[in-house]
Amino acid sequence: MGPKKTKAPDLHVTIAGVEFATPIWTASGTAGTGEEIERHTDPSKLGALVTKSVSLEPRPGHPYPRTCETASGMLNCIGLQNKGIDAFIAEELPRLQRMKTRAVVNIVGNSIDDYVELAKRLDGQDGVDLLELNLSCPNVEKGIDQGSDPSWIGECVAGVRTVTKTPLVVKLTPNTNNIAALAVAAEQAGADAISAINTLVGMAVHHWKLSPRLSNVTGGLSGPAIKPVALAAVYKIVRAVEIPVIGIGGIANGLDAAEFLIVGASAVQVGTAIFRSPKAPIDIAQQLSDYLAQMEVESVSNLVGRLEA
Amino acid sequence: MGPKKTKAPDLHVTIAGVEFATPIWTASGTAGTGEEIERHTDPSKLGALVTKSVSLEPRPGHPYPRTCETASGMLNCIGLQNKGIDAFIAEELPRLQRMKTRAVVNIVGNSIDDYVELAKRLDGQDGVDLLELNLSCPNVEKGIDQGSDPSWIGECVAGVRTVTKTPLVVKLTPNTNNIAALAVAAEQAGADAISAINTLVGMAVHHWKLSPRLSNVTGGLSGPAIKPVALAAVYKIVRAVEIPVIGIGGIANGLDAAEFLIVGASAVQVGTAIFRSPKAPIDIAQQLSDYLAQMEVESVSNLVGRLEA
Amino acid sequence: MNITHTSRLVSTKAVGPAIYQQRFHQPTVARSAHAGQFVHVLPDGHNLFRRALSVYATDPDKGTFDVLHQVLGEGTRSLSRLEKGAEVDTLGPLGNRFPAPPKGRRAILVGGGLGMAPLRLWAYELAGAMVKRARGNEIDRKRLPLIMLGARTKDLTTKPYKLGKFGIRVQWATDDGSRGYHGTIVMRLREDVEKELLDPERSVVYGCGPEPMMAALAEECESFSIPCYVSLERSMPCGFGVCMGCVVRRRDGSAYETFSRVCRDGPVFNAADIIF
Amino acid sequence: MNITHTSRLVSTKAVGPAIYQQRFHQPTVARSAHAGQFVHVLPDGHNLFRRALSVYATDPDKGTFDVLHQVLGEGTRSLSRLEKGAEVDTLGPLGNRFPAPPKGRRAILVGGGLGMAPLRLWAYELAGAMVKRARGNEIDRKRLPLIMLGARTKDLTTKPYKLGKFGIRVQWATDDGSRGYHGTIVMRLREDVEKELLDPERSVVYGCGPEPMMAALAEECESFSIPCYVSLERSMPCGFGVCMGCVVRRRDGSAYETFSRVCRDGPVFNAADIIF
Ligand SMILES: Cc1cc2nc3c(=O)[nH]c(=O)nc-3n(C[C@H](O)[C@H](O)[C@H](O)COP(=O)(O)OP(=O)(O)OC[C@H]3O[C@@H](n4cnc5c(N)ncnc54)[C@H](O)[C@@H]3O)c2cc1C
Ligand SMILES: Cc1cc2nc3c(=O)[nH]c(=O)nc-3n(C[C@H](O)[C@H](O)[C@H](O)COP(=O)(O)OP(=O)(O)OC[C@H]3O[C@@H](n4cnc5c(N)ncnc54)[C@H](O)[C@@H]3O)c2cc1C
Ligand SMILES: Cc1cc2nc3c(=O)[nH]c(=O)nc-3n(C[C@H](O)[C@H](O)[C@H](O)COP(=O)(O)O)c2cc1C
Ligand SMILES: Cc1cc2nc3c(=O)[nH]c(=O)nc-3n(C[C@H](O)[C@H](O)[C@H](O)COP(=O)(O)O)c2cc1C
Ligand code: FES
Ligand code: FES
Repeated sequence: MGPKKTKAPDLHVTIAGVEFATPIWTASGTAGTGEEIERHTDPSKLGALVTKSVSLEPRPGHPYPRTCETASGMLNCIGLQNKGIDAFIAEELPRLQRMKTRAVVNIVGNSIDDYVELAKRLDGQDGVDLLELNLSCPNVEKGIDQGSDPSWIGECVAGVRTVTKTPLVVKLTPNTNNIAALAVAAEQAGADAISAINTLVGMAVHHWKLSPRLSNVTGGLSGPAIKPVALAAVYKIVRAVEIPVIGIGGIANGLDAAEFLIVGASAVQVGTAIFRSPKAPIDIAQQLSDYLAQMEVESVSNLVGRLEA
Repeated sequence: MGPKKTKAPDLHVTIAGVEFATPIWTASGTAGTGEEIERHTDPSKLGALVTKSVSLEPRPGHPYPRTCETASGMLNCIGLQNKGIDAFIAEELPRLQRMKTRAVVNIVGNSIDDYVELAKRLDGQDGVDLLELNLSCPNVEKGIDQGSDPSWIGECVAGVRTVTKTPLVVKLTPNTNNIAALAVAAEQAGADAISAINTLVGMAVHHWKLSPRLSNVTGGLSGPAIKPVALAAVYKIVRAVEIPVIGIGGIANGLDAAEFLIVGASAVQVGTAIFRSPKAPIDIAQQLSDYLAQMEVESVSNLVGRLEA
Repeated sequence: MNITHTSRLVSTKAVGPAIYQQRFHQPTVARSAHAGQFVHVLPDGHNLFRRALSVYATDPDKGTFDVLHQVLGEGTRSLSRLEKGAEVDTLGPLGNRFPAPPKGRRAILVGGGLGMAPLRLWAYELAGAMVKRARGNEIDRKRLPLIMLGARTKDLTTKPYKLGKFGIRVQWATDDGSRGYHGTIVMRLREDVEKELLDPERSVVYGCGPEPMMAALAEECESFSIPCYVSLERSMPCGFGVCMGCVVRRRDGSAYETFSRVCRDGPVFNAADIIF
Repeated sequence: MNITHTSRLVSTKAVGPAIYQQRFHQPTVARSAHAGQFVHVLPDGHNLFRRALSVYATDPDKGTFDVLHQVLGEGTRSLSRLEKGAEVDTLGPLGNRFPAPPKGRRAILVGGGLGMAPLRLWAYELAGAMVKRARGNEIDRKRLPLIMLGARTKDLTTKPYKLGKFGIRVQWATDDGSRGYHGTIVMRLREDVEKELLDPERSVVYGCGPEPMMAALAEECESFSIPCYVSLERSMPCGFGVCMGCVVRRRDGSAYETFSRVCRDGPVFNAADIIF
């Protein structure tokens, strides 16, 4: 007689018609375009790899210092350093096509035209399972203003919708009084899913030097500190829309991930936690699996939205 | 020859024509109406005592559980439990008048009429050095919606302005895309100072029980986790208005307080840190004094706005 | 009154599975704390909140007080690992006290799990006062407080500290019958009343333990018209009355006073005044 | 390649004021790490980020590597307090290596403060390779690497670990003249060139130390046309190239490549390629 056999919980999820091995994805800007993740881990164990935001033109980003530690969190003002869509398609897409994981390509622009053009270029490209629209970057000039205006979001998503068949995920900002309204605007314009949250606007100061700690003065706050804000955002969004929601913010272990799923997220993205370890998303998927086994939940989709409120 | 004599730095600040012994005040809702602070510390060492929000009618608040710990922060959904303005004037004001500290009375309402009525009742009352308008409570129904609408803020402040001569501090919410615009609206309507920030909307979940950790599901996030958000808010507000700004959010020691002053706050309020110790604001004032001495800054007002950005 | 103190750890004794009795040197607390009151301990730099622990024993002469706690999470764990001599930031003593038994009534102390802690000090204080009043004469042992404790199983039962010298009896109930009565301690109390081993008219109950147990105890006492005081537990951000986090619903509440603060108006309440 | 490891602390030696040499058992790192590379250490559960520490020494046979660090903040403090046998989560080895000296050039290793750490391993590797190439014959000592170290004052100078066996010389400069040359080590380098004690055409400089010192060193080397490689320090959230936080400005940058990542494209750069 061997040890009691228990079937491992089923971690598969389907979002916008696409199946993912696990609901634990990387978050944009925290796993590059996959090169390092591939070098140091087994990418086939990831739910999906979400690439760093790519823009039409290459961007240099902001000078050093670009990050700083805060209480249970960090600030960043990377400033969207990226090689631009042409180099992305030429140099990065081939790897994403080869990699044994789902790829979500995240795009960022200054205007609706930019988003439309980016989506056009990527439409029909192999290896792009979903397109994530970063409408929420605190480190670009009008990132927050546009991204907190429901009608701008509606227009932008509608514009992109006409030029691509790839399912669209719209990534929202928490720097707003009504994130649910933003989600509704995106849904009505044809988004297939919502992801939330991007970073909160924050700042840190050198008290001895009397200077900001970031070259760009303010930056985006991420990490465990913002988990409560992210959970509340997901809670509000899932009550306002029908499309799936992908939770992001401060997820550092499998129980954190479970909390987002319980509130109603269909999948989650792990950002800052990757900086502690390239294996973080894979470890988190395993912890989630252990949690499901303890809870005697057979499939992760049975956990989604189970909040008793 | 004795030890070298060094004069202690001068901590006095003047806001809206009122002089305060130190720039370290308590934050509303975290020091009651002074009874406990008076029992356990020396209130004359406080810059000011800001009282828990008082409303027209008594309010019971939300059921237990009302608080929970988060990474470097806490959530609360107290729900503004308070005895109402009549009992406040009858039972609490006498103590505030007797106490040897400045008193800032914080008021909250459901509508502009409520704020006007509350201000009327308090106008000319002894012992009210400043009036703080809580236009930003995440735990009342329309708290965030109204409080993130510049025109509503303008109307509310203008209304209150006509019925009282007491200087007005307007307390703003960080749950917005543009806190500076809210501050400008308040200033134009006659506010004498801005205080920021109130709590961020957040939520926490019991992963074993599948239930929210707060009775009211969502609550307000405070503590060190939100300090970066608060610093960025103050940074933006001081650039938008001429009136003094009072910084609030995650201040736990003298260096935290210094950072807010460097960014441009004229004073700060200490909230969650008081829960660790009734003496927190007094300890923080001492640490700030030590810091000023080390920096060879003679008067705290010389630190205000010294950010080199 | 200054309630901010530094307490020095004198000793840590494991008295059960993950259950520790810890002694701290802090003369002010040692001299002023009474049964029902608690200290609010800052386990270490990383916890935002303090942890509330009932005062379990005091030695005013030596300037020490004891707590009894079970390792549940990070706070109690780091407390249990402190090295002898470590200094801990404590607030206290905080909260109200158990009220004296009404005339002619014997104190029945009903506890579950670690709820035993404040009851043990209460028994000690009551017995001590009896001895003092007796001025060297024999005390009436039938009027000594009776302690009734419940636990899940025998392994989790911990003998209350140093009550033997007064001859105070402890009655047990365990869910699995491995020690004492087979069932809950509230069931045992009911049976004792029904069997007339315990006279409701000459008893007053003091309870401390998990909330569902306190609710059951209060209901039982009400049905027998036994006065019942319970000590409640809440998550306590401040412990000294300013945060309004630790509330319990009142039976007689006005609009504002629907909720009382457990840290300041309690932790001990007349069960008739609150709604579980 | 798996870069996630558990390293076990073998020993901690205080080698200066708040300066510690710590040895860890981790065979993969011990065998694969080279001079210039670093390990990224998670000091304990409460720090969000890891701390980067250069590999100071390796013993591939015993499976150990050493780091040398100064207690600055919470991270290095908790590291220095670890007990022998403690297990530490480390990533590594990370980053590139010092490039070999161009033919006919002697390695001049210029360090400030803890910048000595990677230089010491580099000297050890270079000298070891010379000994190996000599196959038992005497080595040409004038071609051994020369180490030039700067510090504020004598108390802060720490002798590089185990270089004596090769006869590698260490020259010092202190700001107050308490040890060696009175002035900065970059000033000393300049004087040595001017006095023709050091031939720019037959030297290559490797630097590691505070950024202003590296900038001065690069400028001096440029003026003498000495090839110069510097190892840079940055706050490093990830250390393996994904966060884009640890950047340095490039001289030849395209729009996108204005900035290079120090953790991945460095930490060692040709000084001619970057802008301080
Ligand atoms: C007045 C009072 C007296 C108490 N006396 C004792 C005692 O003598 N011995 C003892 O072992 N325990 C006692 N408790 C309960 C004790 O405070 C908690 O077990 C302890 O705070 C758990 O902390 P933790 O960090 O180990 O666990 P965690 O689970 O990590 O605590 C997380 C948070 O929840 C709160 N919390 C968790 N469980 C409880 C609980 N049951 N009651 C209240 N708050 C809780 C903690 O304060 C903390 O804020 C008392 C509680 C109160 C209110
Ligand atoms: C490639 C590389 C190799 C290094 N090698 C060594 C070494 O061998 N010995 C040694 O003593 N130090 C070395 N450092 C510097 C070392 O990483 C910092 O001194 C250390 O992180 C300070 O951490 P702390 O928690 O003690 O200090 P804190 O001041 O609390 O650190 C706060 C934050 O700032 C960062 N930080 C602070 N100072 C520096 C700095 N000078 N450089 C980069 N980041 C900093 C920390 O990583 C952390 O994120 C190296 C740095 C790099 C990038
Ligand atoms: C260093 C850094 C860079 C980021 N870059 C991007 C980006 O390019 N595009 C984007 O949509 N989000 C970006 N983000 C936001 C994350 O994807 C994520 O929304 C946020 O960090 C919250 O998740 P976390 O707390 O798990 O990190 C970045 C975050 C960090 C920390
Ligand atoms: C338990 C609790 C109750 C609060 N009640 C009020 C309130 O009644 N009115 C108000 O304006 N702000 C209230 N606040 C917000 C604080 O005044 C302060 O703006 C916020 O907590 C941020 O500061 P901190 O991080 O120092 O706590 C409350 C905060 C807490 C934690
Ligand atoms: S714990 Fe704060 S009021 Fe009771
Ligand atoms: S530290 Fe993250 S890219 Fe270098």
